[in-house]
Amino acid sequence: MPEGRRDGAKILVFSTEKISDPAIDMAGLLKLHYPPRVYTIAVPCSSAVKPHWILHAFAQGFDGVFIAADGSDCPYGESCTEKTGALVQKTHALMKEQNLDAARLKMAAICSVCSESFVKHMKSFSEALQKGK
Amino acid sequence: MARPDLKFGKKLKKYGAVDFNACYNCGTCTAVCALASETDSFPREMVRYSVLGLDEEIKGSLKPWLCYYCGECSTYCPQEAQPGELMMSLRRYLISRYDWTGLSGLLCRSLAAYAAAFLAVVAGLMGLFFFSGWGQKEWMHYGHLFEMAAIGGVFAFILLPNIVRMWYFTVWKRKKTLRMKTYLLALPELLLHMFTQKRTLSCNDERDNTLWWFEHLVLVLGYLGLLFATVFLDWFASTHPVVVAAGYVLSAVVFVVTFDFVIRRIRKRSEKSVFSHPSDWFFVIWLFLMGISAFGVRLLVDLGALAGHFWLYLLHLTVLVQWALIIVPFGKWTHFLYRSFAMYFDRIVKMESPAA
Amino acid sequence: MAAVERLSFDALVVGGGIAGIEAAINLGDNGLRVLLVEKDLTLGGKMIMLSKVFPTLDCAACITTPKISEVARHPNVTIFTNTEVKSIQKQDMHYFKASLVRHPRYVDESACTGCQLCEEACPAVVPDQYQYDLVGRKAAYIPFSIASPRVATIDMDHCVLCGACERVCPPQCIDFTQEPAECQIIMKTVIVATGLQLFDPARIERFRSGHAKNVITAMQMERLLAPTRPYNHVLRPGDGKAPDKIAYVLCVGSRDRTVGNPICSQICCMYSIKQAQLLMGALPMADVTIYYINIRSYGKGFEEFYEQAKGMGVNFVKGKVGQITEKENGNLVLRYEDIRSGRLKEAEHDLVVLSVGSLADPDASGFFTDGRWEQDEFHFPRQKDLFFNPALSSIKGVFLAGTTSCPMDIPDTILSAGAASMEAIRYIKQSALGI
Amino acid sequence: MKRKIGVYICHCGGNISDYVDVEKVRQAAAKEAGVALARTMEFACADSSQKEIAQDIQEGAVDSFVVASCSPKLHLPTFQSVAERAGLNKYQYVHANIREQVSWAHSDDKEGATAKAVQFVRAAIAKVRLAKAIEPIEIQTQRAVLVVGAGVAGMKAATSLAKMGVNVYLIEKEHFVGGRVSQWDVLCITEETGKDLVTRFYIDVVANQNITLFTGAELVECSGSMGNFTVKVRITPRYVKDICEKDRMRRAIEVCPVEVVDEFNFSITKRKAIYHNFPSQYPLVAVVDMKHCTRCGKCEKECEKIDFSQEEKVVELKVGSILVAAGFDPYTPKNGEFGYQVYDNVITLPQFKRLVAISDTELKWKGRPVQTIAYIYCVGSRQLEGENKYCSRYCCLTTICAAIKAGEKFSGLSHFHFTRGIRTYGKYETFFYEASKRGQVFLQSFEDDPPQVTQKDGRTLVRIHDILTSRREVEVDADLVVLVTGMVPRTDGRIGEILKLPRGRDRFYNEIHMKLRPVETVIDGVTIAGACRGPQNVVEAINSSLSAAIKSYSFVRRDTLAIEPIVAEIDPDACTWCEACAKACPFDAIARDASTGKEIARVNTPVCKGCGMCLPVCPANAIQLRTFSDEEVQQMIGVLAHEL
Repeated sequence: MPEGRRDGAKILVFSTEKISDPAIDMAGLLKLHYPPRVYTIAVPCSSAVKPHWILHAFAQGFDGVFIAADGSDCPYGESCTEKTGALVQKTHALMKEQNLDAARLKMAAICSVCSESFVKHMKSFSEALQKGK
Repeated sequence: MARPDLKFGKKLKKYGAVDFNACYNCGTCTAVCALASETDSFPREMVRYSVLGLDEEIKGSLKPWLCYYCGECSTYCPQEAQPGELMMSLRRYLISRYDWTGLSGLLCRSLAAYAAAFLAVVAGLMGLFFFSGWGQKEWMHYGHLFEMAAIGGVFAFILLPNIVRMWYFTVWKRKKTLRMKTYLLALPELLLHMFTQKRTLSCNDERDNTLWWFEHLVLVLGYLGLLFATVFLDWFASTHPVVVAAGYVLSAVVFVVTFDFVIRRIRKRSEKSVFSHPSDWFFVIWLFLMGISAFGVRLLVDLGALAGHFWLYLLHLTVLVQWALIIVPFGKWTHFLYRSFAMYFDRIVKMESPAA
Repeated sequence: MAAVERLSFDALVVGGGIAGIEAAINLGDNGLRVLLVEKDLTLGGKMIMLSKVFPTLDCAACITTPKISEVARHPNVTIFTNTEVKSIQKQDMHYFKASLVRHPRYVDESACTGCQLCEEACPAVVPDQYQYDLVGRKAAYIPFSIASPRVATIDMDHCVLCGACERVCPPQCIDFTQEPAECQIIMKTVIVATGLQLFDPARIERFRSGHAKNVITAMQMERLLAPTRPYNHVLRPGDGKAPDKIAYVLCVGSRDRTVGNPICSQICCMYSIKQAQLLMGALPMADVTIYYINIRSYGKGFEEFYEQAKGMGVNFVKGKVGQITEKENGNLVLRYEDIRSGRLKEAEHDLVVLSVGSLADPDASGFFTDGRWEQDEFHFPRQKDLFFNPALSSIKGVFLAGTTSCPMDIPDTILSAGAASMEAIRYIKQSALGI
Repeated sequence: MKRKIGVYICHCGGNISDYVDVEKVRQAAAKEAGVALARTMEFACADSSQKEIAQDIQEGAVDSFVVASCSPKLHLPTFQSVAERAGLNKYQYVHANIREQVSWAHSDDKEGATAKAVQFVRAAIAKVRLAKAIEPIEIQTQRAVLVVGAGVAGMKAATSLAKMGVNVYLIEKEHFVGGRVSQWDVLCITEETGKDLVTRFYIDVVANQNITLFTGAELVECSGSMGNFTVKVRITPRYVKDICEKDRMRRAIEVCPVEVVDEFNFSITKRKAIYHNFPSQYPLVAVVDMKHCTRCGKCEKECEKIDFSQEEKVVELKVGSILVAAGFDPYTPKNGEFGYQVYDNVITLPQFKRLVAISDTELKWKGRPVQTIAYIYCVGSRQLEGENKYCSRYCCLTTICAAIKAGEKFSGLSHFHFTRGIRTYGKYETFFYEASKRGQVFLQSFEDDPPQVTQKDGRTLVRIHDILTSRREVEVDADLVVLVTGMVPRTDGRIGEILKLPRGRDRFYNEIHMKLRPVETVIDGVTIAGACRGPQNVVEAINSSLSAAIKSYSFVRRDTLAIEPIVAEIDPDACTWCEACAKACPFDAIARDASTGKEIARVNTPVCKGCGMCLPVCPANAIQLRTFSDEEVQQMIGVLAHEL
């Protein structure tokens, strides 16, 4: 067992209260392990994430930001997918201006039962960020 | 291309079929049948053919004969569609289809026709009794002669042509083969099943079926023995002690076993005894009457009291004539023959099928 | 018995499953004072025992527990668990009288913190009915982690009276002197939500349930798949091996006249398909085969869910299994007619799940002692005016919620509970106006 | 004022404490600014723990608190109510999920889990430090409900609500009530006919003073929100004032020279331009169909109650909730689908049901007697190619019942059902049994191998590879082919557009959650009932209508409604009204407001759902979502980023 591991990539996850956060909860319930330096902040809807929050996270030292989006399951309507996509695009543009690697921001739809997919994303994202360091 | 014919199902009801339309094709009946196999899946297939009225398929199929009616299918049928009774009815129907005279079908469908045939025999014998002027000796002599003639005649004119027809429907139409080797190699099947009915033993519900099989086997052997003893050894006239004793034992076997069969049907003890078609009743009752009256007649002969109780011989003769002319050629007796031949034909068909 | 307690409420809801809970919340929200009575130790009924629910695949507990906590802290709802309804009678035009027996837990409910120390200390082990006998529990126990109320109970039938639990209990709340208490209730309306009873597959001998260890019921599979599952992995009970050829036998005890239940249980096709999908996730290498007569994926999103299962590789075989035989290694041979080919076949599986049907719960019929309670031919309470007022029973003022009146899935149960509560509220309003 | 934050860390009986060193977490929390006390608890949700927290608040030791335990989905409401019971605003409590997302997720890494738990608790403390008391938004409500659709579901909902003392406006697009059920005749399950059932519902509707029924009425506009909708309803007149003496109306109809297809009988018969569906469809007053009327005036001479001067009008109504029971349409087969409209003896199930209902002694189609009927199932449902992937649920049963009824009414019929597997669920299985037992034949094919309908020598032949007969080809020579058409959403979907109701994959109106909120829509205050939610039968429609009624009732039973106050807020100084937020809002909750002299965006708080979709689109960053303000989120990010 790794003692006091402090080496993995630091990831901030924006999850959504009704869809992806339950999936992340379930990953725990099913004891599906993922790197512990993944921190979540649950918001009502993935299309509510402001680009400057993401930039703030990078500025504060996060290696990566992951938006666990609602996808078509969004309780506030299907336009969520498109809007989340737009804000990610906008953020990517802003990141480019600041010379940040676009790969440090990722987004994927995580349905309310997509625990395994979440864990897979976390593992591969963490690995990719680690390599990019 | 099959075209459904709903009249067929209605017709089949006259042969005793009940409730088979309720089938929802789950296949439980086939799955619980101990005699069904991957190559011979029944009874559901037969139920389906009956629902759709696919007469040609039914006529050409030997599957109804492969069933020994243990009744498991009816016990477990979730729709209570009585597949076992349907198979029984199909056997009655097939008997009528094989019979070139059409009388089998008529008797099977109509109780009145059965009664009329029986009464005609009674009337004929009464006529002879009043007008022939025969004494006891002539009666017994001609009675014995009749037995021999009836066996030969019924076999030659009714049963043999019917078996040929059965062969035509079930073998020739399907396989068109006359390879003698196949026919010879399959022959043991015929004898085996005719004399042992061994397939019954494969039925489920072991204890009850073993007993039934044993009784049935004893009955078949007793019946054939009694036939041999009376016809060829002339039991009633014989003085040979072995023949006399054998006659007593064999006739007793016949009436004791048939008595149990009647009781089974009355009490509806097992699934196969729940439904009884008139032809079933006639079969077991007449067999019983034959056995007990033969026993009685010989007893009277041995006691030297036949002259005083000659009516018993006349009763025996009436039962015998009805048996020989009605039940044997057109009634349930034929299942004994067809079933054995079905096993034989089935073996031939399978031997001729490359897959098997 | 202790002295008889007398209480009065606007409404009595019998049964604390999802239907009863939903009805109690609806009534309480609309200002009625409700007594919710559950005979079991915990609320939640069958639903809380499930893994996930079709066709959305959301976790059953996650839908049930918020409802349970809502009802548990509802100011207008009083909850009696471990309480049996002995009789309900119409007292006059507007009131019913019910007699209840509150069975003792031998634990002071209000003091118990659910620490489970008593459970650890208890030496008596018995099969755990909440895990459908897959594993054991103690005689001093909390039904399961999300039970409500989450308090301990001493199972007196199995307790050896060693006193170990008493010694370890921090708040000293174990009390062996408790006795059943009788309770008289006066109320204006009754909602019966006693739910369904699962068919006991041991009644069909040829399926070997209870004899062959690797023949389990779908409810046991629910437990194996649930988040609060016993082995934390899907294993077959016979030898703990991870199964890789799993069979589902549908219509066990439903659509079957020979067991007296000719009707379709409505849920088995779908829960089997759901379990098959979950199994494909839990055991990616396993083959899952569903033997069916007709797949009844009739509800909203059900057909799509069925197609999804086909797409995931679940095998669907048309043909009802007729017989199951156990082999020496614990595997099972299924005999069935493959209807598509019309041929009798046999298939070997290492785990067989019997998708048992549901029956009317016999409880409901026993409550009403004045002879006006009518049943239909399947022993479900008669819905007196099916189209006009589907929730109404044969007794005016008594309403039926959920699977009490016929088998149904969870969405229909919720709707039916909604209908029963609406009718109950309306009934009280109108009788208050003297109509 | 300095905050006095209480932090309560739960062991969850080992679920957390086995993997997370809770004491370490407690110590870290205690060091945070503003933390007045930090405690660990065996079970934070236990009654005794709740009392302890409440006591801390009441004694003034704590003025805001953090609970670190299991997922907030389980116990957020529990601790919110603890706060409220103790007299604290529930938004002054923040939850940290250290079970599902920490102890369980990282049970393989205790050090990592403990460190993460510390971070989560610190982030929660950072958030609660900024937490403000927020009062729920109260809105005034109208004690009235609009029920759209006077089919059985709508009428049942209307009468139930009216009996609770609510004013109900029941609007029906047609001129007669009863919807599809009035057309069904045989309802199966019980002996009652559709007509009888509709009569009973109608009597209940007209007997109730609280119900205002509008026929020929259509919803044309809706504004406002839950508790306070303003709707406009357009009402087309009947052009007949009242019931004429019976015979005179019959004569008026007789003399009408115009004949058009009768939709009530699904076009198998004709009706006049002045008509009545059958002698007792309600209301009993006849209607003039102005689209086809030639104004010849013949009917007027027969009956003085006919009044061509009536005019269309629009009424405005104020309601607190809207209950939509708009029903369904039967699927219309495409030209040539199973011979539809190619062979003249191919009809749909609704047509067949009307044919059986209106035929007396003999079943005839186009003058020819009918003996053999072939029913082809799943037409327009469970489509392999088309877009209707769903099962229409009611058709198997209704077809079997129609066939049984036809068999009872007319002798000598043969029925062949070409199915894809019969789905008579529940008690309805007995009807399948009954039909089979009576000798009706059921055949079955695979989805990708549907039956074929052809004609040869003037005979209509239906062929199927019947999987119940080992896929053998079976052919039936049918006098009449009945296409068992499923349910589709109403082709006229204007109500959905006006109310902005979301649709599901099946294009029926969608509920919020199938199990938790099955009759509510994402539009607060609008409920759905009956077959507009998805295919269902009469009993199921009534159940859903009662469920919808109780929900609608809960919206209007009090004078005011409290709603969740987590809404978007606009900084009027920063806003420059670019419209981006209004466009992003899926609920139309943002509008332009110039009342202060400056053009800015204004949030209609009762309508706002707090989704936050407007947040990232604002170029001026002038929008904050309550409890998710920039400050709160950035503080949390900052804390999480700087691990201890």
